[in-house]
Amino acid sequence: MLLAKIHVTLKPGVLDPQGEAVGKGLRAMGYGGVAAVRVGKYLEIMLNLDDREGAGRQVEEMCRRLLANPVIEEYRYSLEDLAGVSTEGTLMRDATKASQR
Amino acid sequence: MLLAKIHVTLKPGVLDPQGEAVGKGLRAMGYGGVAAVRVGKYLEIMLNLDDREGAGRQVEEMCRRLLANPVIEEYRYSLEDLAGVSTEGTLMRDATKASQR
Amino acid sequence: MKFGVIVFPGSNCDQDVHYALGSVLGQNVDYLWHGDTSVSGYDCLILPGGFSYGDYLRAGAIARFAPIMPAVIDFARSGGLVLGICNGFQILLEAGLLPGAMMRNACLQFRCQWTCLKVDNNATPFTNRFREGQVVRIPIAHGEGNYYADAATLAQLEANRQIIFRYCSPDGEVTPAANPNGSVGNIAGIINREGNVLGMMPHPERCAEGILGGSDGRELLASIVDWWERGERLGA
Amino acid sequence: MEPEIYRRMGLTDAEFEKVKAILGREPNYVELGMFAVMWSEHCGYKSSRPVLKLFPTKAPWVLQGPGENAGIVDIGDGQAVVFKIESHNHPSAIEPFQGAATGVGGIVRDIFAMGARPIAVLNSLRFGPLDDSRTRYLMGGVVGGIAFYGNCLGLPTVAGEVYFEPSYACNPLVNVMAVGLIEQKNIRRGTAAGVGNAVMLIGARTGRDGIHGATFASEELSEASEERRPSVQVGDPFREKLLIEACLEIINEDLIIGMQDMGAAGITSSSCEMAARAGTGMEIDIALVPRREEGMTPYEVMLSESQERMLLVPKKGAEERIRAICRRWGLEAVIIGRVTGDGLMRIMENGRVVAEVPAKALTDQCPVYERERRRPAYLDEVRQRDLSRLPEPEDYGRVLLGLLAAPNLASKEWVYRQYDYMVRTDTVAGPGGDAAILRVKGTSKGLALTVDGNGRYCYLDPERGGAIAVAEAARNLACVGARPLAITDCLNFGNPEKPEVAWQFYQAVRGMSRACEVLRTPVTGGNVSFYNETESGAIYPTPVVGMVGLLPDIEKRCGIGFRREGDLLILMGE
Ligand SMILES: Nc1ncnc2c1ncn2[C@@H]1O[C@H](COP(=O)(O)OP(=O)(O)O)[C@@H](O)[C@H]1O
Repeated sequence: MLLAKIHVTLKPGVLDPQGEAVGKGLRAMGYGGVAAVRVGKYLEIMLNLDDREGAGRQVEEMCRRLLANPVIEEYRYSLEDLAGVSTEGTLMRDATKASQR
Repeated sequence: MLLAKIHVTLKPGVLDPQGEAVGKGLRAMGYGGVAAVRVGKYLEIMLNLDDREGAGRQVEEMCRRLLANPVIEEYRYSLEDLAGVSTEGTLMRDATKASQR
Repeated sequence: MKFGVIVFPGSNCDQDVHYALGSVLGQNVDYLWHGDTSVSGYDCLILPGGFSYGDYLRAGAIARFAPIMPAVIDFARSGGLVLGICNGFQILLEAGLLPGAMMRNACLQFRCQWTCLKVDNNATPFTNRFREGQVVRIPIAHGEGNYYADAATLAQLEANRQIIFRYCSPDGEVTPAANPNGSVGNIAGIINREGNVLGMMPHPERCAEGILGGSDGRELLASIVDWWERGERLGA
Repeated sequence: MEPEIYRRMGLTDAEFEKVKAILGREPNYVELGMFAVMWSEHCGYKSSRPVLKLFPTKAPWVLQGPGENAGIVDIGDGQAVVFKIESHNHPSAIEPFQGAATGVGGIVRDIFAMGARPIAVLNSLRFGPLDDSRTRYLMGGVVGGIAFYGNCLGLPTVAGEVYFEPSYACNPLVNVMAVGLIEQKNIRRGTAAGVGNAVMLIGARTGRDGIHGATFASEELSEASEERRPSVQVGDPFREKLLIEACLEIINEDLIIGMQDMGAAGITSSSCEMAARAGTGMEIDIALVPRREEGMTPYEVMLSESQERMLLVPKKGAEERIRAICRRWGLEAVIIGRVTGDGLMRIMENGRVVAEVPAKALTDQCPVYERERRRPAYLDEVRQRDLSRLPEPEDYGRVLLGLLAAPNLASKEWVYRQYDYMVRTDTVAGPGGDAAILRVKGTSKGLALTVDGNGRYCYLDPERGGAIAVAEAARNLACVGARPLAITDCLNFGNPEKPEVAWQFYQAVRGMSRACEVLRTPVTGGNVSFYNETESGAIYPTPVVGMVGLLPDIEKRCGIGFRREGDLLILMGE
């Protein structure tokens, strides 16, 4: 089992109406420090595959063909073994605090 | 300048029709190894703040109040200094390949 | 009686509700601006349909923080009548005036169509012109009307008779086939525990005149007026 | 200047020489960019202009014919209907969702630029066969994009059509029509009159969106256009909704002289067209234009196609009030220049002149081409087919079922249930009938709307096919009980530099014109989309007709479907 974590974001320079609205909303709520917001997608795909190499190629292809729209979006992904290792540590290493509620 | 990277995902028990549709689509495209897909949101917020502690508290609050709906969603975030350090390395360390196109 | 229709940036059924209340029912009705902070002088507030703040992020999420919302919340908490239609319903959920949350339609597409609704509870300010169990026809138009609440919340809604409308077949069967958006329990509308805040996805203002294909919506709006005129104010 | 430079922008050697002759010098890069977009087929109509002259454009009830943001017809009681159709084929081929969405945004801006409240949207779509997964992707994206934008604006999408034919497989057609309602006293035109008046930009900030989108729409789609992908813009219907409300408030308070939306070629086209119509000039300082991105050059600012922006010329002293209205709606409004009397477009950056060209040179002096026309050879072949030789079906029941299941005939509910067709509570008859009917609140009137075209007929006989498109639209209106008033048209064709395509175009316009004469439905405006072809060939010649009709008494409307048992059935016509 492998877990692919995929981030799909708008290319730099492409208008992000969602991000602008959220930014405006946050500032109106009193968070004056908010300089800019960009909103993207985050996907997790559980793969019934063991071969990391092959899985990487497949995920790359999925991103290009379906998950991201190469005209306006770009993507990046990571692959993790799901052998019981919690992966949060890696992603969250810089966090002052990671919270789930 | 600080950069908050925020992941908003559906709570485990909550049905994710979009994830299911993406999974179906991927399998129909020939990716038989796709076992499950979950779709969430990924936000980047640029903060005109230097105090990490305070910024962390603010981001936590933004998540709780606006960015995630606690009935169906959960969130996690990380904070990074934007002092020129490329943060990709951290996020991408497990990637077999990171691609932008 | 005096109605106030709240205009958020991106509301687009505000004029429709205003027309239905003002021109069709002949009631006193004003627009209220999202940037204002008072709702005093009104007997019933309507949060209309539309795409407040573009529905970016989540439907209703940003509108819930509009300057007028604290006054709306106070008004509701003190027993004032509040009707949230479509986007208005979503805002009421986000604001915590009603329990649960709205998700994207299970079909992942926007749906505009007439729906049949079963009136589960007619003992409310909004449905007293209907019979209990009556099937009414009111159209929907939304992309995020898939109502969700956890099991405990649902049980409470059931126990307190807070579920007001369910999508049903023309002969009143509550079936999966009659559910246009995947909503749990086919829920189309719920009321708060106190019975003064109703949220519904279907649009009564779109069927307030026969020329538009039906007038069940008029009955809903007229229920509010009847109830008010009978003086049945909550706690009064 | 290296020929490479202007050729890459789409100008021919002769056109470049003409620019030099007009200016009496070599243009600089910014000026060249301005000429290139304004003289593109998309903005300049250089292959179509002589042919479009065939269209009848006048009738007593036509208040505004071609040449403005949109056409206008009188519907009595001091009211008028404003309408226009436009294509967004090329952007939609590359990014179906955003391409179609911004198509809605653009045509709706044309409506409120005239001062009208937009009240409805119609759409006409063409795709390849549905069994192809790429087609399904394109169709899902296009329909989703129209729904996303139109629904968010609160405009009902009340009618349309969809056809599937192999010729559209690589080049889908996305034509969107918008309709508005106006009090005649509120009609505004896109003119920049009054020397010394301010020029204001309101709405979205300017980014590097779609630079050269106009020239891009004027070329065939090819592998190379994949490389130009960033020229597809992202639409923000929320902002456009605010823009509509703000602009209508500005109109109602009578604060402006003229207004125009910024579509293809952005600030360049809106400013020079407004100046040219008024016979004035304009001085603009692009340093005053609010930006979304840093480091934009004058060239980029002038050619950006960022959406959801309007250019307006306020009445003297109204600037502050306009700013206040925009602020209330959460929109930016800035003065970026002034109207001048010298007929020149003078573009500056922080006071330094970066371009100076006559406004009319960009608009009226665009070169015009009488394209060579040749009757296509395929016509002889297709006309030789003897339909009487087709074998008699063995099982008519099976044939009927086959027909009912054919995507071109089957119900289009899959499409229109994604469109909010009831918002505004005026839709008395929505999609599903022959034409949509909208009531006009406060009157007994009804408006009937339809959009029709048939590329296959035009392929077989462009002249007759063009006439049929107009006639079908008129019949659809007559069927609901309305009198047809006027049309707007979207002419979707291949590469006009090919004589066969030029012939098809000419013939189709002739046929449409004749039908318009006979039916007394003049053309009030429209759009030409050429270069709808790919390596695998051109699309069917596809003129699409949007028609508006009036029911004096909406109670006398007629629906489809049988009402009562025992009613008579009558077949009319030959
Ligand atoms: N893209 C569309 N958007 C909205 N309505 C549509 C669309 N395509 C078809 N319709 C509606 O479906 C109905 C049938 O369309 P069509 O098959 O073109 O009708 P006909 O050929 O009988 O005029 C019409 O009412 C039309 O308005």
